[in-house]
Amino acid sequence: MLLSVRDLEVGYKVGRRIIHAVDGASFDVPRGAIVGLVGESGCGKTTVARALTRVIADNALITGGQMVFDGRDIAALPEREMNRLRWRDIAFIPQSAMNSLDPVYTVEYQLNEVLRRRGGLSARQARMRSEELFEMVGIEPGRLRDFPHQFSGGMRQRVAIALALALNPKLIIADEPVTALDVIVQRQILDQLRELQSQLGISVILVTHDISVVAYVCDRVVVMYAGRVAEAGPMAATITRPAHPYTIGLRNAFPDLQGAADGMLVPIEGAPPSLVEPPPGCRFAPRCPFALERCRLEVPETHVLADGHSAACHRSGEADMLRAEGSKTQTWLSA
Amino acid sequence: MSETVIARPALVSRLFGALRLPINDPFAVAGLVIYAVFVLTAIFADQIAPYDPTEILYTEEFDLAADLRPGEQGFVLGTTSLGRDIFSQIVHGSRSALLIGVTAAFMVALIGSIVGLVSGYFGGWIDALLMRLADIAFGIPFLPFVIVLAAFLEPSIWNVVFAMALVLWRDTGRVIRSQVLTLRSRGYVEAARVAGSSNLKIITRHIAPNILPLSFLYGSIAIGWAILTEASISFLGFGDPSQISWGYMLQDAFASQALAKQAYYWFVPPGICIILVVSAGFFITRGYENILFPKLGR
Amino acid sequence: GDPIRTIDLFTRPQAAQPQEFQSVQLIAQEWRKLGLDVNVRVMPWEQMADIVWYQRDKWDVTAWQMVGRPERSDPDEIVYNLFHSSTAEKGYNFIGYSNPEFDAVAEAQRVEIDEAKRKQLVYKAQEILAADQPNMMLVHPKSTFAYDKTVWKPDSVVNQSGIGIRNTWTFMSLEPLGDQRDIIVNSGDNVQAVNPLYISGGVDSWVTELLYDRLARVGPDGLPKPWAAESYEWKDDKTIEVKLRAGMTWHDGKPVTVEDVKFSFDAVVSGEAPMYKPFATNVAGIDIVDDRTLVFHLNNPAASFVTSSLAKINLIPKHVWEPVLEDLKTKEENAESYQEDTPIGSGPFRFERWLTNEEIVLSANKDHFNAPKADRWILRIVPNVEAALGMLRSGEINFIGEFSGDPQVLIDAAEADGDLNVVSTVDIGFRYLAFNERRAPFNDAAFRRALSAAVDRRLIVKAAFKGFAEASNSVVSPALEFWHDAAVVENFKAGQDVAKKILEDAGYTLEGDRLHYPGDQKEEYAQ
Amino acid sequence: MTTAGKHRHEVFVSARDAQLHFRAGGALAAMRGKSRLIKAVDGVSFDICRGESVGLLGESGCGKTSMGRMLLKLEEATGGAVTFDGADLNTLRGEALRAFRTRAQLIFQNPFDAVNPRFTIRATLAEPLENAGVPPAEREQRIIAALELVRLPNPAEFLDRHPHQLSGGQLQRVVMARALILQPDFVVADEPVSMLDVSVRAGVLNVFRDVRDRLNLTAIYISHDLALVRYVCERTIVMYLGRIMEDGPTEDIVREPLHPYTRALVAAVPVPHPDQDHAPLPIGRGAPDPLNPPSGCVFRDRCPKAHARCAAEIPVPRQVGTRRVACHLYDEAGAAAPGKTA
Amino acid sequence: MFQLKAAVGRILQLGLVLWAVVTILFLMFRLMPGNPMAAYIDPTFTEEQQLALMAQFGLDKPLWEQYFIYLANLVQGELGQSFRYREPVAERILALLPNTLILTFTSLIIAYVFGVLAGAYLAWRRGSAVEQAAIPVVLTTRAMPEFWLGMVLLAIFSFWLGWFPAGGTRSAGTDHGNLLGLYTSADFLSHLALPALTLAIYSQGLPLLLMRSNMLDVMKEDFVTMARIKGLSNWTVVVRHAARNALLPVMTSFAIAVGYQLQGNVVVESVFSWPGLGRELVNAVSASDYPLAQGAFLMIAIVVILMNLIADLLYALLDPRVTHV
Ligand SMILES: Nc1ncnc2c1ncn2[C@@H]1O[C@H](COP(=O)(O)OP(=O)(O)OP(=O)(O)O)[C@@H](O)[C@H]1O
Ligand SMILES: Nc1ncnc2c1ncn2[C@@H]1O[C@H](COP(=O)(O)OP(=O)(O)OP(=O)(O)O)[C@@H](O)[C@H]1O
Ligand SMILES: NC(=[NH2+])NCCC[C@H](N)C(=O)O
Ligand SMILES: [Mg+2]
Ligand SMILES: [Mg+2]
Repeated sequence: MLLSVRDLEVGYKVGRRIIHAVDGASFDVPRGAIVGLVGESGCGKTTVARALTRVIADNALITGGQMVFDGRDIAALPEREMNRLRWRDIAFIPQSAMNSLDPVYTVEYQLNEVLRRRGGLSARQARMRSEELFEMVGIEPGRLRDFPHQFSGGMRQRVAIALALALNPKLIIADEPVTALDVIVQRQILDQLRELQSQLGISVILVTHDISVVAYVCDRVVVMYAGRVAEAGPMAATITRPAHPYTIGLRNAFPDLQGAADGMLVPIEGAPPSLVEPPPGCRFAPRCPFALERCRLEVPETHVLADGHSAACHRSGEADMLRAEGSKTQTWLSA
Repeated sequence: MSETVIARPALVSRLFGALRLPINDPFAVAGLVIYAVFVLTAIFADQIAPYDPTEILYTEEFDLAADLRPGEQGFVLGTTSLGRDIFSQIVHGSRSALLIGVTAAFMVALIGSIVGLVSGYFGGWIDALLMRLADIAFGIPFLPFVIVLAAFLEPSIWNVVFAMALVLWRDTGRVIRSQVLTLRSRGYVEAARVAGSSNLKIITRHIAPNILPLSFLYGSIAIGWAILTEASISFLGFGDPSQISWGYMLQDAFASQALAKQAYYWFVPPGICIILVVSAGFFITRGYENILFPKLGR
Repeated sequence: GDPIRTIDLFTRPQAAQPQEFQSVQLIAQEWRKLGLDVNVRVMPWEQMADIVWYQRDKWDVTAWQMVGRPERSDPDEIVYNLFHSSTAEKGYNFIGYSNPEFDAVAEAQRVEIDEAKRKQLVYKAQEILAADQPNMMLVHPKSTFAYDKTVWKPDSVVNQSGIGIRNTWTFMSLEPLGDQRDIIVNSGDNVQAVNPLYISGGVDSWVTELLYDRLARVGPDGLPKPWAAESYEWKDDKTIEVKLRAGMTWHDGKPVTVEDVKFSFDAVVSGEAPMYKPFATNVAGIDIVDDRTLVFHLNNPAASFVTSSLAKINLIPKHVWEPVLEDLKTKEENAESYQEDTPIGSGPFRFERWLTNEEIVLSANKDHFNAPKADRWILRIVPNVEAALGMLRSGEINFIGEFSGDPQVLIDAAEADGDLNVVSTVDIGFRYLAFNERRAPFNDAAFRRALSAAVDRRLIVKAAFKGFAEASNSVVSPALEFWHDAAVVENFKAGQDVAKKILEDAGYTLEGDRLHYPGDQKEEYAQ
Repeated sequence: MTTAGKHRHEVFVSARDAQLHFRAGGALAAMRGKSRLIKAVDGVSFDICRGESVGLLGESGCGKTSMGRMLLKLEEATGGAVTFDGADLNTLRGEALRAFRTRAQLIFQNPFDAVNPRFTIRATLAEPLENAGVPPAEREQRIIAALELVRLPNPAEFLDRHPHQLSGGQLQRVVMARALILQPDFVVADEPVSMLDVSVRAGVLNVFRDVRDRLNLTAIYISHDLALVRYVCERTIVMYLGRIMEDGPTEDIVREPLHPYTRALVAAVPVPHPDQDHAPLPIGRGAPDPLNPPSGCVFRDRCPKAHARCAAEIPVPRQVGTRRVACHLYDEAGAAAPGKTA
Repeated sequence: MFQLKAAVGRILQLGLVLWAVVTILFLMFRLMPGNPMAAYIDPTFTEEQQLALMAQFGLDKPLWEQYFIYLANLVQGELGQSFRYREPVAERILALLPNTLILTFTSLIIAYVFGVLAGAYLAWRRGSAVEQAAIPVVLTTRAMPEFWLGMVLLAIFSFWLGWFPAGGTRSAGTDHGNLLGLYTSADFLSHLALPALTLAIYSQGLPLLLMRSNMLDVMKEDFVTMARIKGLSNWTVVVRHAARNALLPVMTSFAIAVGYQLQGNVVVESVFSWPGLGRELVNAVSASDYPLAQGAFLMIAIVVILMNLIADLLYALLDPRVTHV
């Protein structure tokens, strides 16, 4: 395992209240794998991703848990040590590359900055590496001197990838890197990411809310719901044989171009719970058609279903039944 | 009217809500309190001030009551070199300040908002025309303009207001226009058009409420400008001596060499009053500082 | 009759003229007690002049001032120009005063060369004016100046009668006590022009008087004395012979000749110097007798000729100005618009440098027959009085040439400082309120007398001038001891009751709080 | 001309060589002849029959929104003609325009932006009623009815709430209710679910389908997500840089896209299955530049099959089987019938 | 190419604004009731003399003709003759402009250097006691009438402490050769100190508050967060990324502030006897010297307009995102 997150807790202070954005999340990232982090908006994906860099919002606080990266707990690392780790070992690709590139410097400057200040490269080496990186992500090195605004959205995202790859990190965290893009550009970027990742053997955490994207590129998937991990496992197994009702529901709500033409989409009624005062038991219980009394009272433990596949559901033992019932539209409408 | 079944909050609190007054900010509260004190002073000036501020006073010995120090002969803040009661002038000065400040603020905010709304909402040649006018107004240096006006018209505190109305709508107008431009493409404005609402209705119901805080903001900045400008104009000798203002008092003090006479009691209080009232405006607007300093600093 | 309309009373702004402004406030306050509605209108002098001079039937009362210039040491200019009916339409008699009896006296004193007789005529004129009160005379202010007595020897300061210590005599005679040998004088106003053919701002004349010589100069005693002229002599009441001083040179080294002198007087009447022209129009011709002697022929006898012409016309070098004037004749501009780069005169100081709105530097002309003892004369423009005082104390200036502030402050400062000397002098000039005699009720002498009597001048002296003025009832200043008729001042009775009595006697009535015209007189000028 | 409509074949909305060009750079730039033209919609023609629902598909910036706004007369067409129920939109004024405004409605992409945050739900929904002159007494009842129509449970509870007190899904239903409250004939939905969470999207889409059928609406559904379009519309128009590339029954397009662009588009859509095609896209990199579109076929610079003709000649849409395709590959009618080029 | 054309367009537009300002000015001064030269004609003048004087200033012609003559002269850089000084207005203005500019620029440079540094510092120390105390102080400096501040500084530093001279640009009678010699002399600098300080104190609030709030905004931007995630040093993040971006609008506000300051100088020039354009304008206005007042006003307007243009250009220059003027 390159990274093991255990019981991570991150809160935001807003006035006198605390938003428990991540509340005991645990998952693993194997070496050389792409791990998809999926979940509804506001479930804490970005919060987890940022917590891994320890560059978090002013009002955020990591209140508990470990993040063991390459044998060291990031959560407990002194700031100096952590800073050494940043970008050299853990790089980040943000959702909107436009805003993540400094508009007043050329991309070359921004690559140089990382390569020379953080990578210790000489000016010559940095230039060569920049050109190499640009070729890797498929942009003409001649455009290094351009400013960010002179690139199209897709190209900017590629620049961001080049930046992330600059120091050969062990882990790249990509926070919704394709959400703002078109299907065609999205596909191209994903292809690129996949290709580079397999070439360089890097691990990637890919944050997204799109199961299709996960299905397209990921090796493993972590499904989050309201600050917790609902289900995690190998991608194929998790998508074809989901064990958590939320994952099942999500699957139903997703249109499928290859599916039957008259297939019905099924929504999960209701909305995610408040993170200020989350419900006591399973956080999905209020929207879950399978919820029992127990679900509303007890926090479910994580049950291992198969090798590397686990779900946090009291009824994960009945996974087959859940899947069967869950594929029926009627199940979800009555909830 | 089934729509009006639920009770509406009182008008005042709704207005405050609409202006998004930053009442949590201690500075803003301080500013509001200062305003309140001055407004009350202005309203009750006649009751508070012991003398007419322009009346030439005599001492008990029938000498001119000039250059008396605070406390002497019962003059709280002393008297001017021309034998007027400083305290009464300060009190009455709040009237001019209020009058100039509020009307200037009102004019600047009103004209600027209307220009901004019309220009931004309708676009096209109306916009082009109004913005060219704004460019011209930007080309007119304000203080010299006021000086010229003041020299042409009879000396009066209204010159400042008039000049501000003629020139200073430009800042408000531009900012509000750009705000309106973004508002105009907001979904709900578009939605109102699709729903068949008239332009007037869209402007008044959907757009204007959103720029109200901006208007208010520019209005309160204008209060400061107006008071400072009036003071400068007075200082340069283009003021109206029959209408006592703090600026006039300062001018009077300096012209009468209050500095050399060490008559601090004379030139410090009006200075402080100006600073208080002007900074009160700033304090209130501090709550809006992001609107106050958009990307270009004017 | 009708109630008297609201009277407009003009004054200049307080910033420019604090004493005038204060006086007007006081006067308005007193007049209101008579039942008049008074509206004080404040305007800059230029605007005021526009109305008063050019819209002569459009105003009621205005505060006004005659400044004390050396040539006004002769009473003629004031007595004649201000009040003779011939100047009522266009000239200086903008108040429209017309009194045949006065006209006769004014004309007579002009041509009377016998001083004793002339004195009687001038006295008579003052009496008529006192009775008519065409103006409400307020005060002769005292000009207050100061200098640093550690820099300048106090003995060397000359106090010119009616002018004060800031005068050409002082600047020539100031004697340095230490290393500081530059006279540094302040002025609040900018210098407009340094031009011997243009009467421009008051400050400008300080400069021109130092740069240019005249045939005569008004002396410290207020009487003219020969200057560039070694002597002059009346041959008859229309002929005067002038002998030029020997050995004078222009600042460029060329000698001053009788040709230059004749040229100077001709230049003035050439039409290129409209402001100076009136001072030389009486000259019918100038004969050059020899290279030191000239004879002036006058059109009319003129008692004031020496003071107002010989002591007024600047001597200018023909070799410099002749080509200039020739050139100007072909142009729209006249000599008043012509500014020499380096003005050349023959006076006690030479022109060095002029920095716009900042300073003018003159250096002593050691070759002059009355060479100054100081090295340089530097005029600093300091619009801020407070700063001027500060500068005097810090040595940035060492002679207060103009002090528009409170004189008492100057005296207090001198006391506190110890290094300063303050000198106050009663001025030839005076402050007054001009009544527009063209308009009722000001055409009524009784009404004017009442208004004038309503204000005790001591109030003005004390309250507006802080005591730095002499109460006045005559256009001839007590500084001109010889001409001044003290009786008209002493006999002047003032007070509210006096005023009310006059009004009552003249038939004015008080209805309610409002003063009404006598009889069935109608208000003609109500707006 | 065939349109695969199951309803009456009565043309309801139609565009003839419609254009919508924008000047970038403002009025002054235009005066100096310095402005640049953005051809957001550049000569499109189609007919939509009554009751039909058509998907408008294409990548970002291709002119979908512009097209929708033009059909609703929110923008005046700068060329060509758009007709609505036989009336030319360009000449619609006054009373006719008001009537049109009640008949044609827009459902917005971002529900949080589409309602005035200061207005209660009641006020939001009352606005169109007010404009249409519905007497106050009737309004409440119609508001409730509209909210019921979009299946908002317990509508009365929401009336006095402000938008921020509603979830995205609820708010989108309110937006839909506002569009439907005047019982329009024609609705343009501009990416109505793209701002919503996956789990609530389906609900809104279902309501949309349901309402459309119940009210027999003619609908245009704008999206760049083919999967969503397929869920809602039987016919799809594919646009690229302001032009129509392909137009035909959705199922046919999904199964067998004809135009090279459509083909790339279909191939690029990821599906929620572990085993899917990872083959590289048959399309060049780079993005369309609306300011400098290529000559001839606007797609040619990215088209894998581009040939000389594509640069020279703008392809005209031709009928190919059930579809109309604008591509030089299909120039000789039938030469490249479906199947042969797949 | 495009840039050039756009710039030309911008300048044309500028010309239009300038023409409008000129016209407004002309009308403003000419439509005044009364004879514009009243103050300069002595009542003793004969009719011919008066007419000659009017003719000299072109006042005898009909208004529209005067207007076109005025415009034609303006185009040639002719501003006419001052009534009061009887000398070409342009000459006077050119003599005074350097003083005004140097005062303006010095004070603004001080204000901006201080304001930017302090603003960045306050943004960095956001929420601290220092910041809490500093903001009201800064706001107060902007609320002080400049002349009042000037008089107080004058009293303290000149009259009381005697550290600085009380007015003018140099000691009486000193000659520094050329302008450069003057402006670099200690004498000049000591005279410049107080007026520049007065203006600087008044002006520093804008760059300070602007910088501070920009910094706060920029610090929230993604690229700053990214710079942190990149593990760059605090200095690099704050200075190279945050401050650099926050500085852009502050820089352009400098140009605009020059324009604004120029008009504010009027008052300070009077307090410190500074021979500048502002004081001349006030004098001219109160002396009804229309040609001069018009000229001075126009000159200030030109600088204001020019500075607005420079602000735009500067923005385009400094911000790579803005590709055209
Ligand atoms: N700086 C902050 N202050 C307060 N609350 C925050 C802050 N940032 C995030 N939150 C809240 O924390 C929760 C988790 O946010 P986060 O951004 O991690 O979600 P996400 O899963 O990334 O959502 P999305 O898909 O919308 O990006 C949300 O409820 C959000 O509102
Ligand atoms: N008001 C406008 N002024 C100038 N250009 C515009 C305007 N509206 C749209 N455009 C331009 O027209 C083109 C088409 O835009 P449009 O919004 O119609 O695309 P879209 O297909 O809806 O894109 P998206 O999927 O991003 O919503 C774009 O290049 C856009 O920048
Ligand atoms: N401040 C002035 N300009 N005063 C002018 C006074 C005018 C008057 N004619 C005189 O010569 O005395
Ligand atoms: Mg996120
Ligand atoms: Mg769109």
